[in-house]
Amino acid sequence: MLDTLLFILIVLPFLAGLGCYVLRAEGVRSLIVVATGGILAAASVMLYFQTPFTYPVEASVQATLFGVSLDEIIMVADFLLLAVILYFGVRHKNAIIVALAILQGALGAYLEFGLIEHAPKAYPTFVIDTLALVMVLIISIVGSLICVFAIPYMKEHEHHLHLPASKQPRFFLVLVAFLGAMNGLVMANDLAYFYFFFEVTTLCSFLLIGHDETEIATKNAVRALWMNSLGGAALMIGIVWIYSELGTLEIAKVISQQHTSAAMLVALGLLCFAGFTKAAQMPFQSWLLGAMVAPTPVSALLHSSTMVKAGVYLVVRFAPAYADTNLGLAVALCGAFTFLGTAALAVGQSNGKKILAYSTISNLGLIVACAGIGTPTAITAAILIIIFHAVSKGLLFLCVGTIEHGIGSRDIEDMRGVYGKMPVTALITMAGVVTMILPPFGMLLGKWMAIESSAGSLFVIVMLALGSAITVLYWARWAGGLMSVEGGEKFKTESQAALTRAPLMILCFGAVVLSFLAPWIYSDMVVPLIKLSPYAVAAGGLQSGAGSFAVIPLFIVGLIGFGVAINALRKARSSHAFDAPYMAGIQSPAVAGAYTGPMNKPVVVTTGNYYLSAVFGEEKLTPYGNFAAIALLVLMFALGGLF
Amino acid sequence: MIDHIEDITAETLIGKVEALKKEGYRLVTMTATDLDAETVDLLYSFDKDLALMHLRLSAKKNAPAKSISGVYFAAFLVENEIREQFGLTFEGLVLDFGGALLLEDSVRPTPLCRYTVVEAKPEAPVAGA
Amino acid sequence: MLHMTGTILRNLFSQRATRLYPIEKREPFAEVRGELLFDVEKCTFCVRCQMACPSQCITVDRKAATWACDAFACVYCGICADTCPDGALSHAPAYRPVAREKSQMFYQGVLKEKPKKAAPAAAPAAAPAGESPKPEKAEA
Amino acid sequence: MLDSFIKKSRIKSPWLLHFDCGSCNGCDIETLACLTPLYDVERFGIINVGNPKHADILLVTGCVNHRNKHVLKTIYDQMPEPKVVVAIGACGLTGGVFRDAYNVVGGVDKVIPVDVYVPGCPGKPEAIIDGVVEALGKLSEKQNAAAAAVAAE
Amino acid sequence: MPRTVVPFGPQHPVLPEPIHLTLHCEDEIIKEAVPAIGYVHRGLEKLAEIRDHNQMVQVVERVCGICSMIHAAAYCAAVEQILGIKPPPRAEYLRVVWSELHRMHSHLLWLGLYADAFGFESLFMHFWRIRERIMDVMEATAGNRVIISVNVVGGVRRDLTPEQQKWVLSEVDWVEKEVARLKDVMMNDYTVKKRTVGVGILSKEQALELGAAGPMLRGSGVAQDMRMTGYHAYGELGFEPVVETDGDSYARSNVRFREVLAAVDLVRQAMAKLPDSELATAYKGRPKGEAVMRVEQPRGELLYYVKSSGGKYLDRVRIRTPTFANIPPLCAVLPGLELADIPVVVLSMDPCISCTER
Amino acid sequence: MQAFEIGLNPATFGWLLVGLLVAPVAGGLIAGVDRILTAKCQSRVGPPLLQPFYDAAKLWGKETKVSNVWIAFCSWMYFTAAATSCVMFFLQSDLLIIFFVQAVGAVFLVIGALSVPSPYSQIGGQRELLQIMAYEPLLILVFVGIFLATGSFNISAVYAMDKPLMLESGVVPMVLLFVVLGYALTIKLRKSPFDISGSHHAHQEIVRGVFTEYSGRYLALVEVAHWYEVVLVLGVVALFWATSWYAIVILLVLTYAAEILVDNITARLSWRAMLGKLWASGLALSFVSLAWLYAF
Ligand code: NFV
Ligand code: SF4
Ligand code: SF4
Ligand code: SF4
Repeated sequence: MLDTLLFILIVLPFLAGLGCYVLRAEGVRSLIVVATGGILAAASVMLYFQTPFTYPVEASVQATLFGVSLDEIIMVADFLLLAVILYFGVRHKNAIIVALAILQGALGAYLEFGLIEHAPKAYPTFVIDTLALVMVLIISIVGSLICVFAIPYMKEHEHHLHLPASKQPRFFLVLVAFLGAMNGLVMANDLAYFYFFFEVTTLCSFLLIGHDETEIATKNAVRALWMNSLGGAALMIGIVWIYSELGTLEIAKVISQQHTSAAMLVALGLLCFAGFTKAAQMPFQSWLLGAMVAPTPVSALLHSSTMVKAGVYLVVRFAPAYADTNLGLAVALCGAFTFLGTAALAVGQSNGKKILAYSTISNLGLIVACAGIGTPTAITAAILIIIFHAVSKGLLFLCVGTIEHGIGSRDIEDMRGVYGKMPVTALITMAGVVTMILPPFGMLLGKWMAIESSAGSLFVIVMLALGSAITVLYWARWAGGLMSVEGGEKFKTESQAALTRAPLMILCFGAVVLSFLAPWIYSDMVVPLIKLSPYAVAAGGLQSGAGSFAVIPLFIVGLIGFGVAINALRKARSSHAFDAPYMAGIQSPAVAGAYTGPMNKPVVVTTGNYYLSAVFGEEKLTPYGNFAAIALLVLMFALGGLF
Repeated sequence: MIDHIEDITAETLIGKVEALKKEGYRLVTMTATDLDAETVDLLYSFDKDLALMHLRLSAKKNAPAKSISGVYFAAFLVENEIREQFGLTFEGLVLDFGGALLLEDSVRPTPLCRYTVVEAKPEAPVAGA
Repeated sequence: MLHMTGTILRNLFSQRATRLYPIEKREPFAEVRGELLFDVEKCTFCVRCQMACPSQCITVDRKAATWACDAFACVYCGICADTCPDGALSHAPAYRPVAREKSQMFYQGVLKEKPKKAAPAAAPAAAPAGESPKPEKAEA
Repeated sequence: MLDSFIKKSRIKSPWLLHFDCGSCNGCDIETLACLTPLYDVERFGIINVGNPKHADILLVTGCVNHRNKHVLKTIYDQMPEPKVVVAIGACGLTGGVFRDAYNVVGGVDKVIPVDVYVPGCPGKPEAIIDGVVEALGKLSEKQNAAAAAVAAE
Repeated sequence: MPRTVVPFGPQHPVLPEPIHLTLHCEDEIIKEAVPAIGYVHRGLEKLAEIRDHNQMVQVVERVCGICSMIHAAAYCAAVEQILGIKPPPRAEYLRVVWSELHRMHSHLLWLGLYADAFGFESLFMHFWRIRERIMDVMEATAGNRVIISVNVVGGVRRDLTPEQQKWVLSEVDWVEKEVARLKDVMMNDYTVKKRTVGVGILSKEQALELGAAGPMLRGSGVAQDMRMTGYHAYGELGFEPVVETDGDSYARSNVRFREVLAAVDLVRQAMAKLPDSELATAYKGRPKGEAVMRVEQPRGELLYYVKSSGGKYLDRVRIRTPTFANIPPLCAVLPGLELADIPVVVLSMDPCISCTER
Repeated sequence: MQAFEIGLNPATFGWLLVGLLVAPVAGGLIAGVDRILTAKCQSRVGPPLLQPFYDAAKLWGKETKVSNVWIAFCSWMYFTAAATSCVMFFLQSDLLIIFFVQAVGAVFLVIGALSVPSPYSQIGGQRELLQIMAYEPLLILVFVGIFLATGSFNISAVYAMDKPLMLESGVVPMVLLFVVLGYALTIKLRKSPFDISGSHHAHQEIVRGVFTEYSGRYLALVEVAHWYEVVLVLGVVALFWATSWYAIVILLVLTYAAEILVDNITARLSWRAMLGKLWASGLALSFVSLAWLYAF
């Protein structure tokens, strides 16, 4: 049973991907993707009923795949992988990638053949605790939904590009395999496995970002590769260092205690550094922004359920090891700084996907900050944010993708009044935004916990306070703009492919329902992990000595308010007493949305958001932000190592 | 009865105005008066150190006059106004309101012309005898 | 930044400036040109007021001995009163009251012999003096 | 109860919109003066709003010219019912001294229905207050009809 | 970057009069401003063809309700020039008194509106409260608050009795005292300065080149005031033009603020010297000829051109008002401002659209 | 925490009703007093005390015309959120949550404003967002200060103390935080110099800003919601000296008087200046006081 589950979750996606690649017929591919998604989702849900467990159950038994020792497969695959990366480094003439690949290869060889005594290991290869479970659920459900969404999306995408031959087989190979790698990553209990899957995600993302093979796509893919290789190298060094300190590669062992020795903290710092690169924390945010050139499902996948989540997963996973140390504080500072810095950067953007990207980084920063704070409440916050962010962000990316195909632009200025053209999608987008920033939804629950648990840390709390205010700005104006249409047109239904509509609906529904279930998610998923219950679940809310959040009552009140509001809206619509917008008394009777201006000519009113480019402009802010972030990283190692 | 007044012609206008500008004169305004069916009297007023100086030009209605808005930008407004009220067009107007500066299309064009009345309007006041 | 504070506090603790119109009505200044008053008995229908009125709102019919004024077009300049040789026109210090309908001043007098005034007895009977609400006149 | 309170409130909370329709400013500054300490129409709950959508009473000054008449109409149409219009000054009533000028329509009532006329040149602040009070009377007459319309909706 | 197009006016709460500006802004910074006027144009110059030269006094007085008396005085002076008559000295002095009262009320009104433009409501209320005293003075001495109709061709219609003079002086004293009290607020308040200093700068060169007039010109450092030409009785009174050099909104408001005080001084001087004479010079016949008259309005130099060929009606009355002259400079300073500064800068030129469009 | 532990006992129910019904009435009365006092400061008489209620009732009875039906939706959402947050305050709930709930209202107010393509309402909406961005961090930091003093974000913790909050940890930091709260209060009350996105006062460059497109009963809802919010922010002010009813009343009166005074002696700043000022001095003040609180 367990090995079947693990096989399905980790290996099946690779096989399904290969299937897509080999069987090139479109129908078959759709079938494979949908089926794999369904199976993965089902498997992840079944996993829920098994958790927690380790695999192999008997620590002394060695895991095998088709009878071959899994350790060996991974080792070989590892070097192969590095070779592939090296190949791409050479092909794209990027010295950094080449150097880093060689460095990792050398270190890996040193680790495998120099350091490790190859005795049968005495610990399980996979440990599935609730953190891993949460990740698996996200990857398998949200990730699968995105893959499904990709089917009609890519069809249309290629339709726009007029390709001679479809590149979809390769695309889906990587896309689906990505899920397997992620599942492997989050369940691995062995740092070597972890490293392998970590690098697979690096490679997959590289391939996906460069998928369209335009100049800019290639450039950005290469940037993503070198930045992530940097993280890979840091991870490798960290692993070697940890092994030399502790003599084990077992993750559970590493995190079973707090480490205070300078050496261990630097090693853990390296791990965190790897996590930062993967999670695109400042100053590494540029690769994730560059990744926006990829087709939208890729972005959705990278942002919500895979890739960047691997980074924060790493940081959160190892949080117990550096809890209550200076390293922890430094990590919190880095995270909080990213939270603030990228939120500010998002303000200056009008490209919808870029806003989403910055917002992702920002939220990941928040998760990292929580991991750094490391108290039970903070870890709770981190996990809840991971969950809710995945759902809402996945949803929002899919919405942007859908709107982009509908209106031909991903600029939020062009999305003004999308409600008039694509009401359903606009409403779903609106719902996505609301679940991102407002109570009683899960993201805000997480943010609340984050703020309350970092209230003890001066710099962190100031940055969080500022950052969360800025966040409201860039989300709310987007949501408002969507609705910006004149008059009260009838609600038009909008036709959409089922495979587009279904993931949107499911995610939207999921975002709301999961938020409603937040108290139970907390007691089911978080409490077993941290083995403490910092919050009491009572009256449908979460309470601690420091604060209380009445989730369910708020939901009920919210629902009532929503009902009344909707009713008012219906009434207003049916009364048909519509009025032109106020335009200083010169609304043009002839031209909609225009007024009679100078020389009696109609002037069409356009409106734009404020981007405060003098302060929040990307070019203005990025250099300072990166500089500060680098300083913080230096500080992190200094704090961790020296003091 | 007006002091410092100088008659000029369409040809000498721009040169003279430029010269005045060089001397530090400030444009006060232009005044148009309908003389007869063909001509409009244009009076240019300039000021320097509180003293006025005028140029007088008789412009033919059917030919465009030269605009001085290239020399004194501020002239564009009054030239537009004259165009609208007297139907006199200006050549080289830097900012042309196309006859819609003050008036709607529905209002009689060239309302200030006394001698080329486009549409007769009863001059008798409401409560006239 | 506190420069206005003194003024504000003084206002707060002193008598307010407001005149409580319409509860308390202030005596109008003596020479205010308010509502136009017409004394039909003094009028000789000489038409001078009509000629002088800048708003051209007075209509005098010499033959029919009528005097009319579009009171809502009057601009209270007082020129007519200054012009009238017979003192038939004057201004009340108060303004003409507001109205929901437009109205005209219309007086029917009796023709008088040039220098002398007519017998006083005849005038009041013949004059349906006052204001008749009348639809606004057609305008040019 | 709420209904009667609303009815009562209508005449206790008249929000003004002042629009200059080509006046000489005389009437406008007198209208504005009504807001200032000496006359203080806020005593009657009056607020000067800048937005027709919030206004109950439209105060119009000026003789209405051909360009402005469209604006006047638009503003009037944008005011929600119940509403009343007060025309101020000789110009607002008939066009005043400018009646015969070529760009003058003359009188607000040529463009929109006027409920109260305030004569004067300019209408004195006291007269304008009287006009507003008179308008409130008119408003309460109008309100039954409008209330019925609102109830129906 | 996306632009927001703002139709600023004609119906707009910060604009007492209808004028339109199409503003293109980015993050509320004005990139382009296109004006449109014509909402107050009545065409009253044309009325000269159907109103005789006496009736025209009342018509031109109604060009504008704020600077009304001075319009009439300037027109009368122009017609007097054509007729070749001179008003009696008392009339000239009375014209000065009323002119300066008008200037005071106009500037106080403006100072209030200006305060309102940057959201200082209580200051607005205060200036207008002070202004009411002047309105009372006008009502009591001339029979109407705003449009006082004291001018006739040849002189004035009203006189000031000695008691009235005393009363007027005491009222003016009060006004001076109250206005002086607000000096600190207008000139030193942090928030006021924040909103006005350096906002809408018009350099001296620009001001001259673009034909600015009045406080707009004097705020930019040009000492130009028509009263220096000594029309009416100004030549006999001590008078210094008020000049500021910075050319920003703050400078312009200071000019007007100080001019209120200067006007108080002129009223006092004129009252002190008030000669005894007739009120109006009698004349015969109709004007024939042409004349140009310039006077200083609160907003600057006003020019009347009157032409007559001796008929019943005048040939041409042309009015060039200061605000008309100030529109090109305004257009020049708008780009680059913030949207919130638009009211401040537009008002700092003290627009009077009824004058501009006539 | 207590809020839900007490469960549905009569006291809770009573406070719920206070929050739901008494608070808006109080808010309306405060608005009425405010208008009278402001008028007095300007040497005027001002409206009757009940004027805000007349205004709201009149608006409620007006014809409803909207440019976009979302206005109707958003005004109700704003109302619900404001009422909920106010009730939560009286139930002594978590300060942060209360303000997040209140933010729901603020956000919907903006969304409604942005849903109409009228430039004035759009600009008002954008400015409102900038205001939210300016005051939110300050409020959060004030709450953090309260947390540091009481050990909890729950309001009940403040009442559980026997020393006034203001005197906690040696006066200085708490007084500084109180000043910071004052900044936020000025914005929330829409008072000069920070009445940027839409002031009560009509003569603004953006007409009525964020409220431009709300009319009739939707504007009435927005007004009433604003009363709730006023009570809420004043409630937070009261927390600083919550040990006796007299102290609360005195503190509130003084604070509100100071707000009226500031409103009357300042010009409206531009939003750039506001953001700069609030972030610079507001953050600096709160930083200093928090640092002080950490240190002791
Ligand atoms: N001062 C003045 Fe006038 C004149 N002439 C201006 O432009 O105000 Ni209505
Ligand atoms: S009122 Fe006087 S001026 Fe007019 S007609 Fe009668 S007598 Fe003549
Ligand atoms: S007061 Fe003036 S406008 Fe009125 S009737 Fe007499 S002359 Fe005509
Ligand atoms: S009625 Fe008189 S004061 Fe009013 S706008 Fe007309 S001319 Fe001016």
